[in-house]
Amino acid sequence: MAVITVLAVLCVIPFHMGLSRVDTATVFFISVILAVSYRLITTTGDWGFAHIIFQGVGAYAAALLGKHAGIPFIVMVPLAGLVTALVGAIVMYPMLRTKGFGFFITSFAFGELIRMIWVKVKDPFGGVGGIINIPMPELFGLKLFSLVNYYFACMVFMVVSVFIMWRIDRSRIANAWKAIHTDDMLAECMGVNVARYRTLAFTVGCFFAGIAGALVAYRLGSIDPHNFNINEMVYLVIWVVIGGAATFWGPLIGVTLLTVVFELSRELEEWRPMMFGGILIMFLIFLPGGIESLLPALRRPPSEHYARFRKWLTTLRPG
Amino acid sequence: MDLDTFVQTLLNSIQTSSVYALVAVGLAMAFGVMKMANFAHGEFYMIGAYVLYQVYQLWGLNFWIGVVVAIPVVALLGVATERVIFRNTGANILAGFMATVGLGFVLQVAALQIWGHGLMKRIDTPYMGAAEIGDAHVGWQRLIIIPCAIAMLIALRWFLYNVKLGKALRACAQDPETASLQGIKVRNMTMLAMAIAGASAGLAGALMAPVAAITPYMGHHIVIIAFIVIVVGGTASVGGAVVAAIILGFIHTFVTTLVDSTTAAMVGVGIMALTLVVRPQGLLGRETP
Amino acid sequence: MALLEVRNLSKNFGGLAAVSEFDLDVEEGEIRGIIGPNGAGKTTLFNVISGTLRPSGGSINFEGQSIAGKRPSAIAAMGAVRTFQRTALFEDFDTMGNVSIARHLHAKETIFGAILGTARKMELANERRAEEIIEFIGLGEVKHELAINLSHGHQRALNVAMALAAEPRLLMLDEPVAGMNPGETAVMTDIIRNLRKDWGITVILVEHDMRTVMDVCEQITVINFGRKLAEGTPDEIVSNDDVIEAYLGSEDILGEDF
Amino acid sequence: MLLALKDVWVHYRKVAAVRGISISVEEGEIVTLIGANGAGKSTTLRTISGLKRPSSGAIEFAGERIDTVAPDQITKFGIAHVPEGRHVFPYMSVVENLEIGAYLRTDKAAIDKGYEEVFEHFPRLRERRKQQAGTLSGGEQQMLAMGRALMSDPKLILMDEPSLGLSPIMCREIAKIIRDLHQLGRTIVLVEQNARLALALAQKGYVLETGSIVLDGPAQELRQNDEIKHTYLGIASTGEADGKSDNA
Repeated sequence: MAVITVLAVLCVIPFHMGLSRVDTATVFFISVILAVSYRLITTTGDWGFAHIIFQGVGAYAAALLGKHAGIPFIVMVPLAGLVTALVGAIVMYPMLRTKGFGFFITSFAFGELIRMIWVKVKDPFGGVGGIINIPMPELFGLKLFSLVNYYFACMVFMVVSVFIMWRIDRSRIANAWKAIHTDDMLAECMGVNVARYRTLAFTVGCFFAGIAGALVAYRLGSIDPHNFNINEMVYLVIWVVIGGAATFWGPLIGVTLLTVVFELSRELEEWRPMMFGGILIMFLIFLPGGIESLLPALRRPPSEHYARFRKWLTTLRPG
Repeated sequence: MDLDTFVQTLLNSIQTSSVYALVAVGLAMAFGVMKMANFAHGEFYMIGAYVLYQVYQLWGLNFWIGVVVAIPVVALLGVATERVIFRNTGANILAGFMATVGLGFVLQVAALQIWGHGLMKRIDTPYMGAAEIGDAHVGWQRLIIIPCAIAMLIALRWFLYNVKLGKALRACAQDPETASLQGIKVRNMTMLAMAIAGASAGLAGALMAPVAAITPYMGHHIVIIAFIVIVVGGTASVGGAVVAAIILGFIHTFVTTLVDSTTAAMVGVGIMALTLVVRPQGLLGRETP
Repeated sequence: MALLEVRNLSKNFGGLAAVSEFDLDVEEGEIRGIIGPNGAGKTTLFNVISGTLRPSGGSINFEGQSIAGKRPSAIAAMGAVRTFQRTALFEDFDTMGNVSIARHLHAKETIFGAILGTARKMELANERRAEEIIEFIGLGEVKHELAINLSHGHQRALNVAMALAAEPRLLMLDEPVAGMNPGETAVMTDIIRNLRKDWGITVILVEHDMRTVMDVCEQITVINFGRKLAEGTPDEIVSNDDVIEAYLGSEDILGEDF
Repeated sequence: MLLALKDVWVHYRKVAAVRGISISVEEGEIVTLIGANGAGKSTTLRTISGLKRPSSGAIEFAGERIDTVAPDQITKFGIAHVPEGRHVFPYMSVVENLEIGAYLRTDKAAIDKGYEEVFEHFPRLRERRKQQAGTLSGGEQQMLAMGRALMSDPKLILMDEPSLGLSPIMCREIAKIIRDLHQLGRTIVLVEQNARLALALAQKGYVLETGSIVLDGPAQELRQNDEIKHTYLGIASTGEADGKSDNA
């Protein structure tokens, strides 16, 4: 019910706001795909630092194939996902030997390697200048150059992607992923082929990152390696940390909230990184579970809150 | 490559290795003692450079006073980071790392607001002129860092092996629980490690200030190199970090000269990726400081 | 042919031989105890057989097929499933959830099946089986408790239930009664006996608690310094001088001048 | 009384590892805690030295409550802990390990006397004073761990499984040193799986089984007691066991 209401509102609003807002909302949809797919990988405990790079792989795939092979938009977006999934599976193979912080830093290394290939290999990636003149997307004769039209295209991709990931999150496969996160050795001894399932999660996550990448490429019309640098990755991490990664809804909360904060803080341009850095630190120290970890608290009766508050007060007294 | 270019590149390599060693050794200290992965280490380096800019360029004091002031200022920053961030993120390395990514942002904006933005800061070079060997020449200012780095590393080694406190620090890195049973306060040692990490990053930043482009984002590049160095050298090993710094400094400089800087960066990251996959404990294994 | 045949097995860590030249035959339907003093190599032996560690040498055959060096998940798929010494469970899931995850081997699902929801019928069958196992182990009352909130005895019982959910022919239990009080121990002892009686499962039991081992096992293998020290019925084992010395130590080593 | 545990309970999460044990140690004696592994012996020692907090009960040392003292404060009270598995600092030399043992002492002359005392007890360590501790043999590491404990000049030494993994000859050497320390007036709490060895050294013994004391008394008496054998081998009662072994 709530979902339908939200969708209805999303269908109406582009006609009632400025075009820059419509573009912001389009970016928001892409961010949602990115954040939810990142969290899908983290369900196995594999926190990587290269998801943005995989978004880039999708973007480059869409830009190159869209430009040179003339593949239409509707086919190209999922195809970019498949290309990214393939690259993800290849990169995951050596990374399987690492986990935890080792995985994190290894994924960063492999991500940087991919990024440097874009910089270094002028043909076909275009070097620092990237790829320009990505053909304008068209869908059933409808020009998606119009921001409102593109808004709806991205919304559809977002809704479908999120729905699919939600189905996966509620499946037995996702349970196996979560089991690997809690205790990979136990999962393995219960018959879960940990290597295969980690690769599966990584590949599926990369597939959706690739879709997000293709949507970005068509939106911008030109891409270069800077679109997928470490700062973008940090913002992605901030979304997921602040929303929380334990439930499906955490990253959605994070993206939504921070997009709003980001828009409201436009005038603070220069101070913005400090603000987000500060928020990240505060959350990691005081609310490591993210905002979603507060949700169960909302369901508690007020009396229990009072009791907890009393207990918390006693911890403040010295000795 | 003719002889002059070779000598020139050799000198550059030594200088680059010195910077890498100075910066990486601090990161390795912090990681070795309490598994604190500090991404803001590059910003420590940046703050060191700005402190020198303030003392030397703006206040007009002696260059070396600037260097001497930068060390304790950044060391204090290290201690504060331990107390505010790592103490609270505890055993979760990843959370500590991400929080220091946030800290990096905070420090960048702080530098921007304190020292203004726009163009990079120019500093009058205190030591003009260059050392000339054949056709090769390297500015004296660049060469200063070599003896300073060697002196700092010797001092650090002397501290770790000859001073009671330094030995306690090594004991903590090797077996914190048993160290606590001997009466060593592990928390204090963690703070000490972060202070040393800050001090060496601050020193490197101050020394490099006249030859580097001072911007709030100058630490970004250096921290990635420092992580490559400690991963290749073995994350818990200070000795390994020094060896890896020298190797990578040479590779980086030579590849940059022979090919270009992007390829050099690729080779560096490639070596790191290879190390992580093939030999996760690093070149020098599990040796601790 | 024995269900499990271990021949000349060895496992070295660096220069240290944790297990060497070890032979073991476990027949179908047996309850076999493996005991030994601290650091004798029991857990290493267990880890090598279950695939958690790779053997340095020797062979391990299960139902005539070699399992040496295979992944634990592959060994589990063949029907040899282990539990852990530590309490190992998926804390964020309830009792049913844990057992249901452990049904992994018997609930093949593809990613497309997950998206389309085609596995419903199979899941219903799985759920029934999970409930059966939970009732058998005596966890019916806490079916919907989060695993982390269960009592220690229930948590350990859940470990066994999870192993059972993989439908093993050989169940390897690593210290199932560790940390239990006498009441909980008695319940677990009964469960182990019934495993064979009702389900026909062969059991290997590594255990510190000698009372439990003496109580439920017909055959006991004693390991010390990585080698087989003795093998026999509980009566033979308790009267074996080597075993007594391995456990109680010896004051002879102190020599004359003491 | 130097050390007293009164009805101490210790939990690891939900599991009670120690269930209400009471122990008393007089000055100058060796007291041993024996029992099969998993009985709660090591946990007891770790609780005394502050590595683990008791969930209830009291620990008194020389009349003072120490059950909330942090492990890095415990040497100040005069308690030294030789951990199970020795835990020497592997990348430090023998001398450096000993120096860390005297970390909280400042009296240089007394420390030098400490080195002499340690080297007298363990001449092998003198020979290997410059060697990295990680490269020593198991027995030598055990000696070093004991020497390191002595360097803090403790009133009480807690020793956890000193014979673990050692050859009989090395066991004998370690045992002799424990006896020497006792003769020089040190108080020792000795945790051992090797019950016969421990009871030969100690004056008093406690037998632990799944976290509780099932038997205690003078070591001489415990040595004669067949119950110990039954505790270790899991036989329900004397008569039954004898009957069974006759049949076998």
